Amino acid sequence: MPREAEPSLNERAFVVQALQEGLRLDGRAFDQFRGLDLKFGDHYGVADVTLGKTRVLANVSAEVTAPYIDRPFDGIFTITTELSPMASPAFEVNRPTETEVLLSRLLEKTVRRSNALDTESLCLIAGQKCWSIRVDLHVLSHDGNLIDGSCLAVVAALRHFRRPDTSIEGETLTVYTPAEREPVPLSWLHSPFCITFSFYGEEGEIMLLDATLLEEQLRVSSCIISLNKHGEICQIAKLGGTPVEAVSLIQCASAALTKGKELSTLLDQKLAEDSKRRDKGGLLAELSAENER
Amino acid sequence: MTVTTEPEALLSYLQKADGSATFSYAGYTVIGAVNGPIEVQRRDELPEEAAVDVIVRPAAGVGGTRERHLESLIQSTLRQIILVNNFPRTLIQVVLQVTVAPENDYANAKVAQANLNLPILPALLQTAVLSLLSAALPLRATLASTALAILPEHGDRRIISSPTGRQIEQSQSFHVFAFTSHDELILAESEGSFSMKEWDDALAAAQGTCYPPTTTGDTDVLMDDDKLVGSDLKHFTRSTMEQKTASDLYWK
Amino acid sequence: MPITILQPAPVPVFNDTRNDHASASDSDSDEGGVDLEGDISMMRPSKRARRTEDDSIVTPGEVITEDPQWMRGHGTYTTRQAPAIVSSVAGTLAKTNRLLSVRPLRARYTPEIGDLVVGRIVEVQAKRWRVDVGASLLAQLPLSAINLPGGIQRRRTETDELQIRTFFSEGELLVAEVQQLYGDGGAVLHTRSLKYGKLRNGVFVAVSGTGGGGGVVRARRQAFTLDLGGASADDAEKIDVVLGVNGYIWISKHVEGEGAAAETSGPGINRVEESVGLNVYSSQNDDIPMSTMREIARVRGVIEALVEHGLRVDEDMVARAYHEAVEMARGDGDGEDTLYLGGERGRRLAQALVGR
Amino acid sequence: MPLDTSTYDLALLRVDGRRWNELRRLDGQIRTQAAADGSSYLEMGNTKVMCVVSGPSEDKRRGQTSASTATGSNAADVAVSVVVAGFSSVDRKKRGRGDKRIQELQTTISKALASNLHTHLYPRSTISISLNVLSQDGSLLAALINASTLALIDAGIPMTDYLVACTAGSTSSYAANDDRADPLVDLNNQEEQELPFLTMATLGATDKVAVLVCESRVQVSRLEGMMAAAADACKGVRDFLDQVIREKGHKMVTEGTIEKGASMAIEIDA
Amino acid sequence: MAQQTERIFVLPGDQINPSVIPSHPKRPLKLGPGLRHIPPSELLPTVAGQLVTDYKKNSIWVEYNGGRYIPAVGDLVIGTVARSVVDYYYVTLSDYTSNAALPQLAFEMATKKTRPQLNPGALVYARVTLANRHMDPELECVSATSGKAEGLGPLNGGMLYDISLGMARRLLMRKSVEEGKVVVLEELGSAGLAFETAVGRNGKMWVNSESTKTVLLVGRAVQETDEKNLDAEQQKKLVRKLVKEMS
Repeated sequence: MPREAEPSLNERAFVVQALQEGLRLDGRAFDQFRGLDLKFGDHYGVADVTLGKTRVLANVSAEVTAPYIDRPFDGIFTITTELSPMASPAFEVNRPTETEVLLSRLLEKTVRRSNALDTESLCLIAGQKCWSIRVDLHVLSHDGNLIDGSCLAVVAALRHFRRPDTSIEGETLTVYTPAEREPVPLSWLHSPFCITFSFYGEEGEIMLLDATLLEEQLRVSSCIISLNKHGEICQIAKLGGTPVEAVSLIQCASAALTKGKELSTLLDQKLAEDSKRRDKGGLLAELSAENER
Repeated sequence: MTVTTEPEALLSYLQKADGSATFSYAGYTVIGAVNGPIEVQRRDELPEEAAVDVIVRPAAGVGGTRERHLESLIQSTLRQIILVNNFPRTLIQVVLQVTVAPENDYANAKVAQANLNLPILPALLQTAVLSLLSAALPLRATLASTALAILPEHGDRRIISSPTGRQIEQSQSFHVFAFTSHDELILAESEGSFSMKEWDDALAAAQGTCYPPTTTGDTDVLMDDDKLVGSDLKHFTRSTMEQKTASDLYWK
Repeated sequence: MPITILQPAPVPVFNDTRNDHASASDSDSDEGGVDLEGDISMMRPSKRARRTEDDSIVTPGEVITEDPQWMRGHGTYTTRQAPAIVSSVAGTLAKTNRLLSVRPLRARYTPEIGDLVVGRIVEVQAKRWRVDVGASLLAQLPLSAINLPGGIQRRRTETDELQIRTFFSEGELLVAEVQQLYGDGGAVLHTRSLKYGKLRNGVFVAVSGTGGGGGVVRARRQAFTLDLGGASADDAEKIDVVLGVNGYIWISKHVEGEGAAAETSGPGINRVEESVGLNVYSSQNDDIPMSTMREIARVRGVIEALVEHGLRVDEDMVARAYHEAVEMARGDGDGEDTLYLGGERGRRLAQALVGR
Repeated sequence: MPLDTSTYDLALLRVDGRRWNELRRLDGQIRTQAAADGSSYLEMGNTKVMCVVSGPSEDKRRGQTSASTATGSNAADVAVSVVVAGFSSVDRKKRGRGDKRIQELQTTISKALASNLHTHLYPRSTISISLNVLSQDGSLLAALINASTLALIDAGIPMTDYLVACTAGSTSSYAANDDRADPLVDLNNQEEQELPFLTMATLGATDKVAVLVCESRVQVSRLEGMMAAAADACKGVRDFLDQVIREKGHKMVTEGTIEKGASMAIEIDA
Repeated sequence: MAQQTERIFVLPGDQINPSVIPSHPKRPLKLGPGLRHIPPSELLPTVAGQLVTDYKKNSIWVEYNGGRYIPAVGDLVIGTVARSVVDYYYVTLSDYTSNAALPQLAFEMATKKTRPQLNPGALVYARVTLANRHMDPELECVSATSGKAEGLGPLNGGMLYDISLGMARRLLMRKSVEEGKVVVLEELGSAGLAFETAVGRNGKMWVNSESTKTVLLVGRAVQETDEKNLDAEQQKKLVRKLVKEMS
């Protein structure tokens, strides 16, 4: 199996030395993100997040299916995060790596278990028909901080997504095509964001945000905090690594809140821009649809 | 819904891969990444040539048998143009990620597992070739590929190149061809019912789109002149690559 | 291996401290609306556990001394800010001049030069074998460190390299001495003496090695011949016992002029070494009489009983325990064929030994 | 909704009659398996786990494959496997090896222990830890970490300090923005279902946090209180584990299996 | 290189106009990278790039940037020691490729007893001595003819940066300022910074200096020049900007 070459001793020593002097390789401040860009696709439910050289794409799709027998009043909501060799040849198809398992668990806990999407609203006919919402996360390029980027992409794509409108008359369910009725957004309850902290030094006293791949390879420990702009923590994961003073973790939480609010504002703003752009396009699309008929 | 009729491409924009390309054409957008030659797993190792590994991933889901079929078609095609003998006991990995497939406003198909099928094959092939060029892997030649549908029309038949999803649904037969830059037919896949004559016509039409006979056999390498507007794929590939080379070698 | 889960014992002293704590906060809670953040401060200076005076056991994280005159040895580490020597294992303290070290209650075998070990070949490489000796790393046995058939003066040839498996192959057992240690703790073995070499005609037992916990201990003699003498009603047989320092034990039929006792009782060293025949590397057992097999099994049972009851395993102990076991078998009237020394019988055996 | 919060307000007693900072009954043993290098059995209330440590030993497979990955990580690997018995909980759900939740647990335990153990002393080797969950009643991750610590001490593998873990919850759920929310420690299954909680592992009695896992929604402001309660509970757990080890040590000294240790007392006085 | 005026762009498989192929009466034609010869006399490009000819040296090649490093004899490379076995170090030249072998005696003054002890993760500056499609590459850190290190050997301290293969080639040109149009290092030097660099053809650049800041600055200046395709003027501007930021 092809393997990632690990950083040399020189790089290890230098990066840590520079951090101790308060310097990062790319000249960023310790709590500064790389250039963050969020784009929406032409279709609904496609979000493309670029974070420095890291790039992830989330794609939402929906279909009508039967609900799980033990949850007749809930729709189905899944997030798939299969890392393809596109991000790194070290990822093999059908063989999840630790990175993949942790990423998928984090998204699961942050977005699904925190009830960001109201799954009850996806129910059409109890016990018989419901919507199945599926998010596919594609990692196109991996240069560190996959988690923060992926979480933003998933939340953005879900908020951008429109599912076909439906109506129920008696026992008959009608699903309208986009030409018949304008698709509707999902019932969204809150937007959680992941913020990853990387720790360096003997006692983890140095703390970085948005670490690059090299920085991630050299960190002694990390802590991922997911929260929404209301200050509700959805998940905390400091999964082992060098022990860190409890006080600094509490500081992380408040730093995460600040950052989460920033991301939240950014997302709202991008969504607003997109709907404005779409409004213009919407008229045109209707016209062209008319013509084709 | 607007369908891009003009092909568009972006090269080498995934910094972590050896070569990459995004290609949009006829409503499809595909991102390709190429890594190679890299270390190969023992079980896939070939003693005299590089193993070529093609992975096709749909926008939603991880794919099934249809994708595996497409992968095998692309794999056997690419093996013909890559100089695999240059890198024995290595691996050349081509990953093709579909990001946009044409949507049909008039049907609510089962979208969660969108079917990738023959119509996407030209876009996949084209992306793969651009990615390989971007990775500077030694090739025997480049290739171009196109799709055609034969539609019934007033008792007669009409050949449509790069048909829309709707047209494919109505068509009697559907064909995909790929040609190398040496004007050899390298891939032909057909579906539906058609006569030999129709197939010949389709082939000719495809050749016109990919490599117009006017320029084939042309020894002219200084094709800077834009007399022929880049409507055919050969010119498209050439001009895309030329731009990239120019910007890479800006210092020359 | 059976799992022993003992009856839960009543919660020890710990309970008291908890109660103190609970009652202390009780009064607080009753008043209601307590500021909890103030109650338990996160800023409290971290305090390491200090060792209590009369305690002979130290545990991980326990500060042994802050006196800078001591040097740290195995089982300890030093802290950065306040220079202190802290224990990293649970065990007993040992002082050698100014060196402080902690002997763990139990640990895997750590090789030392000169140790006699019993090992098992796990891998055969071009010019060496890799041997499991129960340490954290596999030990090496280079082809150049064994006696080749044909005497010590014989030169090692390429033919020997090609037929390396005729000397030792995977899964075979041997007794050897640790000749050299690498920086990472890996051991290099040698079998260049008639005491060492391939093992046959017997049975293998693994108990925990040196480091504590009732295993084999380093002693004057690790290999000895157990004289069954009059103990057994049958003919006076002898049994060879090799107690590898690493806790691997070999109990076998005694062969005159070969094996453990050969060194002292055998003929002149040179002559013997010249006489090394292919026989040394044979993997075929000799004929072993029924009675000898029975006694080998008994010795094995005795050793397991010693370990189970936390007693040390050395020559003296094994010999005493063996005779005790024979007596027990006779005394119980079950006849000498009773070899089983588990459960109640084992306990009796242990008590008999300790009580003496 | 929460059964216990209603009663809690009245008597300040939890569903099982404990006060907010009381641990459940702890029971621990080491050396439960003679064949293993180290082993332990731990009960935290009705959560019961068993741990077996083998190694550090050289993995033959590893010797070949990971020699080239050894860059910079010249230390022992810590491999953890967690098996949850089907009968350990009421729903008797069978969890496969590929279960991501279990894999996450394994990674967490392995990374937490690796930073505490002095793995650099054992280059090119592997320390394998097998954990079996026999019964689940909340605080599972905490129990697994505590059991591993016990078994590793039994195996005599050097470490910086005890790695001890405990859970802490908050009496009202995230929805009720109650300022008077009290923290609770060592939650049982019922409390875990009803209340927001976190699992925290600290290095011995210090406030250094090796593991902090929270999977429920809770206000940021609640975090500090919960962490403080957990840190205090961890100290209690450490005292208990230390007790278990010392008793075993005393027993061994009394039996004469090991030599009595030298005392520092005189030297310190002098 | 200077002889030609027109840019000739080629795609793999294109036919090359025979008039551009240099035909020196005496010297044999030298084929550079990106071309293959099909007997008897056909030349075909295998990559997309610019066809470059040098009439003086009677050579022809395709100039391109990108792709993965493929070892060629004589290349100077920077590698990371992956592991050591008896007599050899295995050295990683790029991610996901099989390792190159560096004999432990291929160092200056190395004998069985005095060979350098390199731990996994150590960096070495080496020359490729064997590059063959069927075998793993081999390296040396000493000149076989002079027995001297000539600047090769272990690299201590400093920082390793990834750069594009094209950039590495330009930095390694004998006249990197004139032909390669990279002035950034010279500019940094004249701005009063003291540092040393080593460039590997495999797209690696090692920078060392007394001051951490200087290393960071040099690394960023070169990487930015590479990524943003800066010309000489822009490079000077960049250096001025970075130096100002630092002080």
